[in-house]
Amino acid sequence: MESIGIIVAFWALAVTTVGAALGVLVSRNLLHAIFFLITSFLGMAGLFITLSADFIAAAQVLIYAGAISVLLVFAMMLTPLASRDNANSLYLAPGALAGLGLAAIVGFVAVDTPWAELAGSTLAERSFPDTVRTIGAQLIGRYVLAFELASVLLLFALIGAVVLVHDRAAERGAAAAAEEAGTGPREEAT
Amino acid sequence: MTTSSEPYVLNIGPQHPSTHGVFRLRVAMDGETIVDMDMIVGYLHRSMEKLAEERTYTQNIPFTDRADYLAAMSGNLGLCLAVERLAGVEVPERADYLRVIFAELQRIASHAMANGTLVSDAGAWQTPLLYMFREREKILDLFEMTCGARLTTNYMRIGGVAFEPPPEFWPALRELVDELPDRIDEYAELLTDNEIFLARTRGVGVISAEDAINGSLTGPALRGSGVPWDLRKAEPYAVYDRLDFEIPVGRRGDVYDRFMVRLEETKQSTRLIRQAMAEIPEGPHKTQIPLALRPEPGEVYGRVESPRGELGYYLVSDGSPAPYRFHIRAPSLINLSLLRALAIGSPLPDAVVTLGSIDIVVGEIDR
Amino acid sequence: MPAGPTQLSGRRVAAALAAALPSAVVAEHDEWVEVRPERIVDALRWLHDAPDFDAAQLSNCCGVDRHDRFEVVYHLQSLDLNQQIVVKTTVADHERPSLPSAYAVYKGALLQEREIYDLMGIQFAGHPDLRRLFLWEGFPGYPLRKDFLGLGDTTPGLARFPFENKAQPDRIINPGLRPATPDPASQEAPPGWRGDARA
Amino acid sequence: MTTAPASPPRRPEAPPALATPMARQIREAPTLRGMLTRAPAPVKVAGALAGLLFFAANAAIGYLVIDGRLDGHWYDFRDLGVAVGELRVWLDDRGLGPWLSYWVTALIGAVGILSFVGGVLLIGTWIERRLLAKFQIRRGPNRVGPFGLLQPLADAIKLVQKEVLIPRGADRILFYLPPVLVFIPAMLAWGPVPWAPTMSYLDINVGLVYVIAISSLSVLAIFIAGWSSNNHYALLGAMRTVAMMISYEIPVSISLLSVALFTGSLKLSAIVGWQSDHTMWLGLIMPFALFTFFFSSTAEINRTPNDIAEAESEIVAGFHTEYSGMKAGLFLAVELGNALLIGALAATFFLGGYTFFGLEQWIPPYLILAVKISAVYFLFVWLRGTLPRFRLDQLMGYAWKFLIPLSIAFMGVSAVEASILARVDLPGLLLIVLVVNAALTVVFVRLWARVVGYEAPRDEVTMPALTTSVGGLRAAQRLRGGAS
Repeated sequence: MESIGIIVAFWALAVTTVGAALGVLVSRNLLHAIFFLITSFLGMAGLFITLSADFIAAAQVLIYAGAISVLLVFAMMLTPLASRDNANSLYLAPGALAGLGLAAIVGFVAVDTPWAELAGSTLAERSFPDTVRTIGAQLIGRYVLAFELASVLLLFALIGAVVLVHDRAAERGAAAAAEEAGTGPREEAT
Repeated sequence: MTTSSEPYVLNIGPQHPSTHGVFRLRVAMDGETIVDMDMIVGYLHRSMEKLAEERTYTQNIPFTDRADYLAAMSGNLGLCLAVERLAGVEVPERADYLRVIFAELQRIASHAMANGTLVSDAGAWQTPLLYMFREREKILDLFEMTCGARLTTNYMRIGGVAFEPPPEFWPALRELVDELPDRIDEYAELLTDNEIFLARTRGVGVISAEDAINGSLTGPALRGSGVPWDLRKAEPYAVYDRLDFEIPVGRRGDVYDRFMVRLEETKQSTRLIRQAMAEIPEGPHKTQIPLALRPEPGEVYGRVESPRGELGYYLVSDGSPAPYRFHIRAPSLINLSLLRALAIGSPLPDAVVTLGSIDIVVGEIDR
Repeated sequence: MPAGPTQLSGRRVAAALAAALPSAVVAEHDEWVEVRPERIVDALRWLHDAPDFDAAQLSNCCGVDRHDRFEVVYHLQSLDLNQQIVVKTTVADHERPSLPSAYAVYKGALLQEREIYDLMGIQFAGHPDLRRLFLWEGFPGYPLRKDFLGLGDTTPGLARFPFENKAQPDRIINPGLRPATPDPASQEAPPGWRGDARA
Repeated sequence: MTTAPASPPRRPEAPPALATPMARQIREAPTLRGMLTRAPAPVKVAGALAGLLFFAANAAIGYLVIDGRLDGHWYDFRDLGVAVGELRVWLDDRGLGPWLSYWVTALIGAVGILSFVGGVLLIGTWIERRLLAKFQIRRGPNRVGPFGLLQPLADAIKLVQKEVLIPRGADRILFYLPPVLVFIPAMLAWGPVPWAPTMSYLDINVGLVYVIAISSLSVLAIFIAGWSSNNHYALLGAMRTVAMMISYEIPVSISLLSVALFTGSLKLSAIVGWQSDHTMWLGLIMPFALFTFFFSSTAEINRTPNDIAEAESEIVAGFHTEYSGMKAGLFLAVELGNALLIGALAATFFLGGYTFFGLEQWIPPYLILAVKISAVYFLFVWLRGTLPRFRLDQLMGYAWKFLIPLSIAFMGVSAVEASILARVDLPGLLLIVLVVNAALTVVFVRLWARVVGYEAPRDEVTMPALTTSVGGLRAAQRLRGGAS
């Protein structure tokens, strides 16, 4: 078994992560929910560290806690005030079902995985292997297809977002320009 | 997905770093853009016009200090000129020269303050402001030397000026006038080539010449829009017709032009002071007038070019020692006529800079 | 004698104005021309557009209380011709004075007319935003009127501080103002700051 | 009064010396030069001797280190990291369990960082205020303690005493959190900074990613502060911060990627080691990346010219408008600490870290890093004392239209050069790369400026016209016609 420090850290982080995730569910204020979610992300990053996955942990903080949460905050600020309430919705029953299903899958995988074989001796050394190099080699080696597919998907998403926003903005801009030309409140000085 | 924004009301002031006094703007904003604006003034209202109706003309001079407290000399001068014209008082020549010197010193001090706070509004952390305060301090020292007060000078009198400047005034003034052009070039160098300052001020708060004239704008706000209008040339008072100077005129009417016009005007003021120092004659500095001056019934509209624009005094006399009506045409207030039109549709930082470039003094707005 | 050096003779302006707008001019003077109040905007617009006068700027606009009537004085100026025109108009009604607004011709009248309204109480018909400027809405009276101090029941300023006198609701702060129902305590001791503080 | 006095013009007499205590204090305020010149002779001699001794001792130890005789021994006092390492080994040998040594050394490091940052914050406040005063021709704090050095302490005591107000309608829990939350990333990011070859608290493999990740967290605290204050100014400041963070994290990350490409490692000590091995600063090789990092950092930590999140002339104090007492003090302290942190990171990534072309052999390396941090910090203060502030849209445009495309271009250049360097081993190759990059920077920036339509201001357009005749609209049109 691990040293006592790792065990303490694991349980503290696990309680933080799960507790914060529950906080997301129960908090009525949408902004509070977002901050609980960030806490949950940070707890997960800590769990990654206890697993010696330093790069994943840093990426978790950078992408989820740093970037995704800011996006969520932005989305919340831009939605109308009426929908800023984390109220009960029609999706409660299907959501609960989906959550149970997901928990079942995770539980099955956790039980089925031969953890003892996988762990090996890396944890015992209490040092972080050079994970970045390994991940990089794997991404452009064995998993290159998945990696490229994901990147193409993200590119599509990016372009799609640009197209969606661009059309609307252009329409609105043209309409506003026409309106302005019609009324002509201020004359351009020569 | 639809996104919507809710306009909200932002109270800028009465205590706010960029309102330069107790001046309040209620701004309706959509994000960072101003959609509507309302100006609320009067926090400094001291009912000068009413009070003045119970005081003699000379007793009213201190009010003019307190109206535009950054240009007290110009305020004094305007009232004295108006009363002199109303009562037919002759002014000795030396007093006229002294008036020019002090009014121009006051103009430099006031423009230094205006430009400094404008740059401060644009975000420079007070450094240009404090640099410009250096010259202002020296000028205020000169005022203190002459009349004992730095801000509310109460120096001009009906028929002249209150005191002869002390002997040490002249070398100190000479020294100041000698170093001023270099200092002004220093500020120009610090700011006119500064890309950020240009980006913040050029093309911002543009007032066309037509709008500026129709909106009763005067002073640097009008000249910044390209209209060469200066009462010192148009209707020369004191001895301005004998002195040689030029009117700086902006080209686009934006914030930057108003800034540059002020900067250039300080140079011209230096020229004026230099000439006045060279030409000043000997003689008395004041005409004796009766303590309670009783002008003939009548009315007069006397005006001077104060640092902020046309400072006018509309006086109606009914033959008594006190004015029947005492109206101050306050350039700070009237230059704000176009503020709402300028602010609507512009982002908040631009509105702040525009307000700074119009150069208000709340004491004069509220009176 | 008190006319400004660049001021146009009122008689010259009156002659031209009378030719263009026959019923507008009421009186003329060496310094100013007086215009019928209903026609004031027409007169201003004509002066603004006439090339001889070119009154492009409303330099100053203020009111004078003449006890039984109000005068409103417009100082117009032409920047190109460097000349100044003084136009006056008289509002006869001293109780509820009203006048057309010059804002239609001069944008610069916006705040000046608000100031006149605030301090003299002259209503400007057609002004886009006629509110009190320096004083608050609901301020009793118009302070620049000559009869302001003799208004009888109303006295300017705060009659009492709003939050201070919870224990004594009728405590008099302004010694010049008598309460509606005299307080016996304040009648014994003469009203005043010091006496109030002791009570 | 004659305008030409008989005697040559002289300055007005200085006013008689005032006898008030404050005037006397001003007059007799100590200056550094005064203290040095007026010190008694024995003190001068002792000071000179102490300085000489310090330098001689360092030189001697440096000689021994180079000689190899002192290698790896903790009593090389110039490297505190060695001492901590020795302590850990000693604790391990006592058989107290492997985790005790780990926790003890971690505690030492954490306490070290906290006390270092805390102390430096106090001095940094003083330095900033004094420097700004110098820029602004005033005196700055000079009353409390010698040269006013204790002024920050006095300020802190005053702030602690002040009441902490909570605005009505504020989200109470969230309102309490941010001053604490904003401190955490500011402290954590100091972890991987190497102060000497073995003196680093958290020398992790992904140090570079860690630094970026941690610094991206501070935006959350700022946003919570702005949102929970129930104040429009605070909310505006928070929204500006969030928008700015999103924009400026990208150029920072890209410019640091170039660093990683060159050095082939994300480890901060390895990055410094690369620069030390090649006796070359990365900032010289990739000037544009250095500029991008520096400029974007000013945006991320709200320093002039990008301090729009707390632009005092527009939105009063931005996100911390409603905070009072020590809570506001914490925000201000973190702002300053972040400036120092950016100094440390810029020095580590681009300016050679704790090395200075071999000088680190002779004087303590952490002193070299401290000097570099101070230099970058001085630059921050200088900017603050000089430049106006951008507008929000200008700042965004600058990031998206200028910094990001050019950063990507230079990252491509760096990738090519890094692969060449990895394959070809020529002695002067790095110098060639340096020259090529400098030329490319000039060319790219100029070309891109032309592409985005930037135009330098011309003097004859900006200066006002001068005239001697007055006029109105017609004169204005005439003048304008003549000008264009």
